[in-house]
Amino acid sequence: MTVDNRLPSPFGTLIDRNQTVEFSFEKKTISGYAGDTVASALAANNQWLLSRSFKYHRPRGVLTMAGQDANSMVQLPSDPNALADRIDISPGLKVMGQNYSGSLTRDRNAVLGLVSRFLPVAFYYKAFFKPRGMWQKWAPFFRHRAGLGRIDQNYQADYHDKQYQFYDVAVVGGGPAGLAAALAAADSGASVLLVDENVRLGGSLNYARNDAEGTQSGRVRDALVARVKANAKIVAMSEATCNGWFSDNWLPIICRKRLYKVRAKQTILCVGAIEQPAIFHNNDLPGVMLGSAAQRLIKLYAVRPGQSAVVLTGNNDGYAVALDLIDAGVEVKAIVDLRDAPVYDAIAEHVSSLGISVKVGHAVYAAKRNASRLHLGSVDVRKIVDRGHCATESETINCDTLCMSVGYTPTYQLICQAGGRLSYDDDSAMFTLSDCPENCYTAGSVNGYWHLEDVISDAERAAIIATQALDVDRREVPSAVVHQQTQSPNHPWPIFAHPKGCEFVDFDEDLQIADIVNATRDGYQHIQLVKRYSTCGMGPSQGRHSALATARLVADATERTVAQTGVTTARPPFSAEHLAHSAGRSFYPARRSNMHYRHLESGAQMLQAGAWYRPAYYGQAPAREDCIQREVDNVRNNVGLIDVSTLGGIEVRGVDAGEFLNRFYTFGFLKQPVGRARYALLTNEAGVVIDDGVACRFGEQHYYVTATTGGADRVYQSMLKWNAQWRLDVDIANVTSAYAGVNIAGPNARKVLAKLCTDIDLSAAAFPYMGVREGTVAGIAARVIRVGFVGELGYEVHVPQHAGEALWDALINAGEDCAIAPFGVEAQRLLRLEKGHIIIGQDTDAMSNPTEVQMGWAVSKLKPFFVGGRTLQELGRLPLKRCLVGFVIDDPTAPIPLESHLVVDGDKMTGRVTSVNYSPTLGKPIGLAYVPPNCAETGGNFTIKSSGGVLVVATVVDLPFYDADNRRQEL
Amino acid sequence: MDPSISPTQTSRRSSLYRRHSQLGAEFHRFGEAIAVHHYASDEATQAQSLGLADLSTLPRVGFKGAGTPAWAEQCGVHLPHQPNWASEQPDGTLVARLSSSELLMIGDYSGHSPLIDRLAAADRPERVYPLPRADSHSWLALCGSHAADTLAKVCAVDLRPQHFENGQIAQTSLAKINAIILRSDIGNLTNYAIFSDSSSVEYLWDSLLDAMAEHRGSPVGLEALANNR
Amino acid sequence: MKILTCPLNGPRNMSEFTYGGEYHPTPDHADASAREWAEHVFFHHNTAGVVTEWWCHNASSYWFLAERNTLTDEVLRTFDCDQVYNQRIDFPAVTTPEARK
Amino acid sequence: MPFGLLKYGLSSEYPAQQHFSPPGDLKKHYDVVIIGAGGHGTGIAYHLAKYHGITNVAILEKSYLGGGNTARNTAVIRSNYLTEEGVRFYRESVKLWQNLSNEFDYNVMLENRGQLTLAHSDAAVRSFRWRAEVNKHMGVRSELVDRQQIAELVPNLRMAEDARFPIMAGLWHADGATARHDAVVWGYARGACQRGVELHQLTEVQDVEITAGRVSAVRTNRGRVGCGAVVQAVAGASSVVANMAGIKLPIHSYPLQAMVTQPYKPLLTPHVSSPHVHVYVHQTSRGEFVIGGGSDPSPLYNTRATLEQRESLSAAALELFPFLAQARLLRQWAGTTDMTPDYSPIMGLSPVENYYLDAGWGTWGFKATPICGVSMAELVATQKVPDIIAPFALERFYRFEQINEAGATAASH
Repeated sequence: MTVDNRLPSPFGTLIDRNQTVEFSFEKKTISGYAGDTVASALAANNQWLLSRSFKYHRPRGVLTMAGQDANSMVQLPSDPNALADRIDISPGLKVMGQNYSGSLTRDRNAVLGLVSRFLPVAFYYKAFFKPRGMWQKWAPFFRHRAGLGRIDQNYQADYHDKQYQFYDVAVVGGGPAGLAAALAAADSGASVLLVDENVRLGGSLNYARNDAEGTQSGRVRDALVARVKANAKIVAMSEATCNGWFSDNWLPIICRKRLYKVRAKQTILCVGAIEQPAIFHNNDLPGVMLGSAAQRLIKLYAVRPGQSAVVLTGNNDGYAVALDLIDAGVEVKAIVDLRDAPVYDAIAEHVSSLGISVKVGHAVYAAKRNASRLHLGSVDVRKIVDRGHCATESETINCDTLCMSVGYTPTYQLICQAGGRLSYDDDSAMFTLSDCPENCYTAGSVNGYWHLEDVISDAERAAIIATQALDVDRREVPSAVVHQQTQSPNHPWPIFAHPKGCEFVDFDEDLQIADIVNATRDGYQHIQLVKRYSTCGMGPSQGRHSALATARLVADATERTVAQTGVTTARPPFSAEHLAHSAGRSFYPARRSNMHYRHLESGAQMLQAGAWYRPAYYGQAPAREDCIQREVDNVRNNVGLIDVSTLGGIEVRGVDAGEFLNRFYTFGFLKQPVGRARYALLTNEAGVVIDDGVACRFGEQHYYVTATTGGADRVYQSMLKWNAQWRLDVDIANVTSAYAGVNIAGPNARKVLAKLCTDIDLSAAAFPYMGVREGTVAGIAARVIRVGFVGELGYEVHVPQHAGEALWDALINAGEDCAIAPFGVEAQRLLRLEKGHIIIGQDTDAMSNPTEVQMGWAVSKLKPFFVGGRTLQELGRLPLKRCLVGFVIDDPTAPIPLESHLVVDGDKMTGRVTSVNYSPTLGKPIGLAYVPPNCAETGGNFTIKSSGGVLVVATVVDLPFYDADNRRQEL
Repeated sequence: MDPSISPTQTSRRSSLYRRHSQLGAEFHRFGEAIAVHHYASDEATQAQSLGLADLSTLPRVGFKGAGTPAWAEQCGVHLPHQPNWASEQPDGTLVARLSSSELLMIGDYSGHSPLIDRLAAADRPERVYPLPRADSHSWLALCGSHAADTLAKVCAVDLRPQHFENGQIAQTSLAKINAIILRSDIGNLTNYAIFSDSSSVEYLWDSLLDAMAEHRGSPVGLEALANNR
Repeated sequence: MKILTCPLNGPRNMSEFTYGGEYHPTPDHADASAREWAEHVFFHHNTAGVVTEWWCHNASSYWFLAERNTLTDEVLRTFDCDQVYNQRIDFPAVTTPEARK
Repeated sequence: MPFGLLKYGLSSEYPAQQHFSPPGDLKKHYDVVIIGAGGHGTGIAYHLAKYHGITNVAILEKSYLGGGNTARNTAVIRSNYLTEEGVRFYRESVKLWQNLSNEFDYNVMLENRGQLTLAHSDAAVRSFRWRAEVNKHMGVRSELVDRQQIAELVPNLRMAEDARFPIMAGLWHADGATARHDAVVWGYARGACQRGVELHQLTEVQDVEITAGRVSAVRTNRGRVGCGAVVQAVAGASSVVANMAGIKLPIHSYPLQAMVTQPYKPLLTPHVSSPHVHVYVHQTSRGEFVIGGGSDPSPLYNTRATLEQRESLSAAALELFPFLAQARLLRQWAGTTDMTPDYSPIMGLSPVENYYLDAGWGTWGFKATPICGVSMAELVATQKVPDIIAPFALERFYRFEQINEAGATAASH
């Protein structure tokens, strides 16, 4: 490749000719300059073919040079579908083409293009499924061909994070409108954020031509940018994309590796317009590009778009493009003007005086390949005889470049996300926008202003309206700007069907005119149905270049106006963003008790309960069962210690404290004596058991209620909501994290505790089971609660959170001589099972009511009201559906069932096991299971369908399994 | 100046003390409490730029209930007039008003607070309920010229000094956990006192350090804060 | 992100709050028929338009009421519950409908 | 080249076939008016016409064909539910899916890819084993699988032990499948219209006339239509439409959001779901990754997408598949889901004699489409409630009964 398309200075505002950068494309070394994009550097080396298309694998290349099309998608090592005209080159960057088999220049799958006539719109719905089951054979074939780039499955995202920002006014778009709007807004004293996705502020002023001399754009740009940079109230963020508009001006702005979440009081969208391609045979050939793409290549990157060019235009902008091409030393063979009666502006006038062949009322009917078949070689130019139809006489003009300037669509995506309405104006053949939400405005070409002065005045007006809404501006709002341009830049019908098709409406999906029209003929006439049936607009560029043509074609085919036809919904994001950006740092809170590291130091295996970490058992994983057994034995026969800091703790205080608990929980609490604890069962309004704990009455007006680890916050919030209605004279405070707690349990518990607790009489008589006391343990203020979840003599000791570790140390030391040992959640679960205590969430489910789980005793029948009470009455009238019962398995040879194994009666599922374990104490498997009421009698049998379908007979026994008369816990 | 001591010499220990020790912290007594005096030799400049201190062991207490404001005023407390503002008391104690009937009292960096001691000992009428804020909530101080930028990465409330005045309070979400953020400058040092669930303090500490890295922030001891008073 | 204005804490992102369900007066649990009670427990108006709802500001555990348009997500106003619940609610000592008959 | 396509290649003129009844006036009266032209509504019409000979039927759609949740759901088909009633119902539906393309001669591109649901806690392991046991007992292919098996099923899933939420086990559902969602409603609608059913798009029902406990007509933006019976199948709008008939429902309408990346070469075959981190991921036959999760926190009749959901879905997806960080998000959207207290549908009779309910489809409606067509059509034609939907009667809530699928539904789909 010897051709060098690089132009001399002053072309190339973005490149630094002093810095050569070498990278590779398709394993070939390519040399460019710092500031080049992959596409511009390749173009400078005359490499125009970038990738293969999605469906027919057609050669594709530069179309927009603005990162708006899928034609320029390339494969980077860990970044598939990268936009070649957006990605800067860097030393050693390895770039490959995408979506081909064989080589980019010889793609075996290109054969699909040859059979395209057999693949009509939505062809896959019409075949491949007969006879039955056939699709399962075809599916892998299509699946194999699906997708574009390849994901690097070993990729680990580098550091992406987020930041919140706040501004009075956010201006999106750094073109002439955005610059002017930012300046006008800042003049009012408002703080302004100016967001622009390009490297260099100025938008179209950086490449578009506004006068014949070609100097005005630069002059205006430099002046505006200088003022913006000098203005302290304006923060200008370049290479930043506002990637959506969300409620209340919540703007996600992506800049490098950070997602800024900006809250703006006012937003002005100066997002410009997107130039549209013309639609004719082979309009997707590399070498065929938008006029603005050629201008970007020339001005930004100093790249000559080709040797000889034809300009296809439907407006005066094409003439400006012609001038730029001439400046760049490109031979302009002809300007093909779709208009039969063009109204020239100064630039066009000037061009027409240069003696270039201008073919008014003509169209490019077809583009033809050159010898390589991969690039434009010539165009077939014909006279337009009727809208969309050409004469048969044709003229072939050789050229390697075709620039299209046939119109624009306003960049409507953000505005429509904001609730704006898109309509179509037949006079200007242009989409128009209206109904922006409060505190959100549009300005510039997005409003249909094309003349530079108009654009700037419109932007200043929008800024004043916005800042007045802030109450910081006293300026008069100028009246709406009157258009200067006399003829719309949009040609109403730059669409020319061809017998051989390949006039692409949607480049991403390889959709041709017939595909769109035939979709409507199959009955898919609503624009949304056209999209879904044909996949038009579903691709990476989300209809940026197909929405307008599609709307026109569908309107025409269904005899509706374009306005009636409309476009499909614009959804965020505005442009494709890496998931790494919206993911950012992951914030998953973790809660640890003050004793956490003591558990680790003792070799605990931790488990997660909600956000909490809890010791499951102490010892090595392989020895799990032994560890648990050892811990159980030690509690039953000696003394053990478990961290219960994660238990919820809620203070309920005030004259109505008892009344409140009476209404909130199922039990009665009014008569509960001070110094005593009482079981507290919670049901919701549907009568379902949702939590439990103990209510400790430390004073007439003071209860300390525990809740389950997972339920504490929910219970607290629910308490507050109820009392917001009841208005009882009570204060409710969640003190879960304020207390660290341990349960010291086992025959020797009292002996150990006594060493550290002298101000509480621990004798059974003075401090009976279910008693509560306040005192000190190891010199630490403590609440001591005599409860017995594990069924042994035991004390829960609750101390201030920050003293948790000290308490733990003191108890371990005090218990040293009688070999106290910590036990974990697993041992506790077995211990409580032996004692027949249920665990909410394990032994209950989304439907369990107190009667089913044999907790009727914990439900007061005498109270005027409690949450769930009325529903429980109603449920009481219905026959009981199931009962939770204790069971043992006497057959020593039977496999031990697992939790959630089914209880069956023949083929019928009649219940399930909720808890089961081998009880060292009873020497047999024990468990809890839901069984039908008729199987619930003590001594009765039922069948459990164990692993592998093995049926195991279980026998119903009374609870608890262990120490039925509670001697041990009441020791 | 107290001699350096071990953080485990008292029963009241911050859940972060192991992290402090790993960073070579020197612990001192501040009143009853033991806290980090410093990690590195001179942290004053670090604090001016961006520092994070763990004050969890220092005194603070809450009071709540309809009777609280009146009682507090009887006890000589100058109450902030509206919720989510704090006012400094003569003895250096900060009184933060979290709602019409809830107060949070925060001792200064000496570890002494006569006011808190007095109120703790005082008789309380009906409808005044103490809250164990010293244990339910950890206390971190994020200070320095980059403190607001750091918070902007983990908190959606505009806490920039020009928009969030000294003494102002935001009860909000910080790195996805609930927190009370109180702007309490130390002399001319911009400072945010952060009170959040004490069981989540290690998570929050790590999250803040991660957010601080960009501005080369690091932990600082109480000395660095006290020096600015 | 929507902004919801908490009567206690001011304007905050929606993510700081917990939705607490439709506000509707609770029928008398003792008088209501079984069907009325079932509707109270399970059914919703689910209005497409302006509804009054419970919201809780998580960081301050503060419950309040909000009027929100469920078609536009627009919040019309937020207010403290004492504007609706301004006096203590008590339940007569009688329990079930049967007990009274 | 399958024969099905030859005619297109060989005929010079495109052999267009109007799939649906062309826009026309409403008749004065229809035997059955179906409100809502989604998969359910058109499926019911199809079965009424084809199997019950009831063809004087109008499907009234306020927007466009299949434009509601049929267009917005993430096309997950499964039957690994928890309750006996639920499993029986969805199991039948999954069976019907297998033959659906051939049933109405329209390729829905059903692919049995399997579904893997991940457990990150022992509580989840218990609940998954429960589902697996119930499923197996009822002939549905579900297995509790361990970490080793998970690594074999989805080799590129992140299995790190030190992950914030380590994967402990999984529920493997071999019957899990996916299909081209739009094709379902198009196939049903075409089949119904071929048999005389009228499809009226952009026709909004604005009121329902009830006389003596019977519905006599519906009023639309295009005039009054008399009817012998009405079926409402309007998903998110269920409460609003039922309210026109004076019927109150135990439904809240919540937005459910999802998003999709650009297409990439295939690397993920099954559907992977993690209720714990609130995300599910699968790769479409086009190569796009579809990512979804839980519903929005508060009710809304609006299908806007939110940034916060984009953020949480992305973060969660990366917990499972870190390499997705390099995938580019193409589009996010939402549907309005009609959530019920027990995560089961409300089907069958209503307090109004000839007014039938097909509602409460929350996040589980798509997979049930075929069985709804069959069973609701039978109900309307015979006026007898088929056994398979009897448990889902609205009346169950008045009996304080539920068919609780909470554990089998949240964020799983």
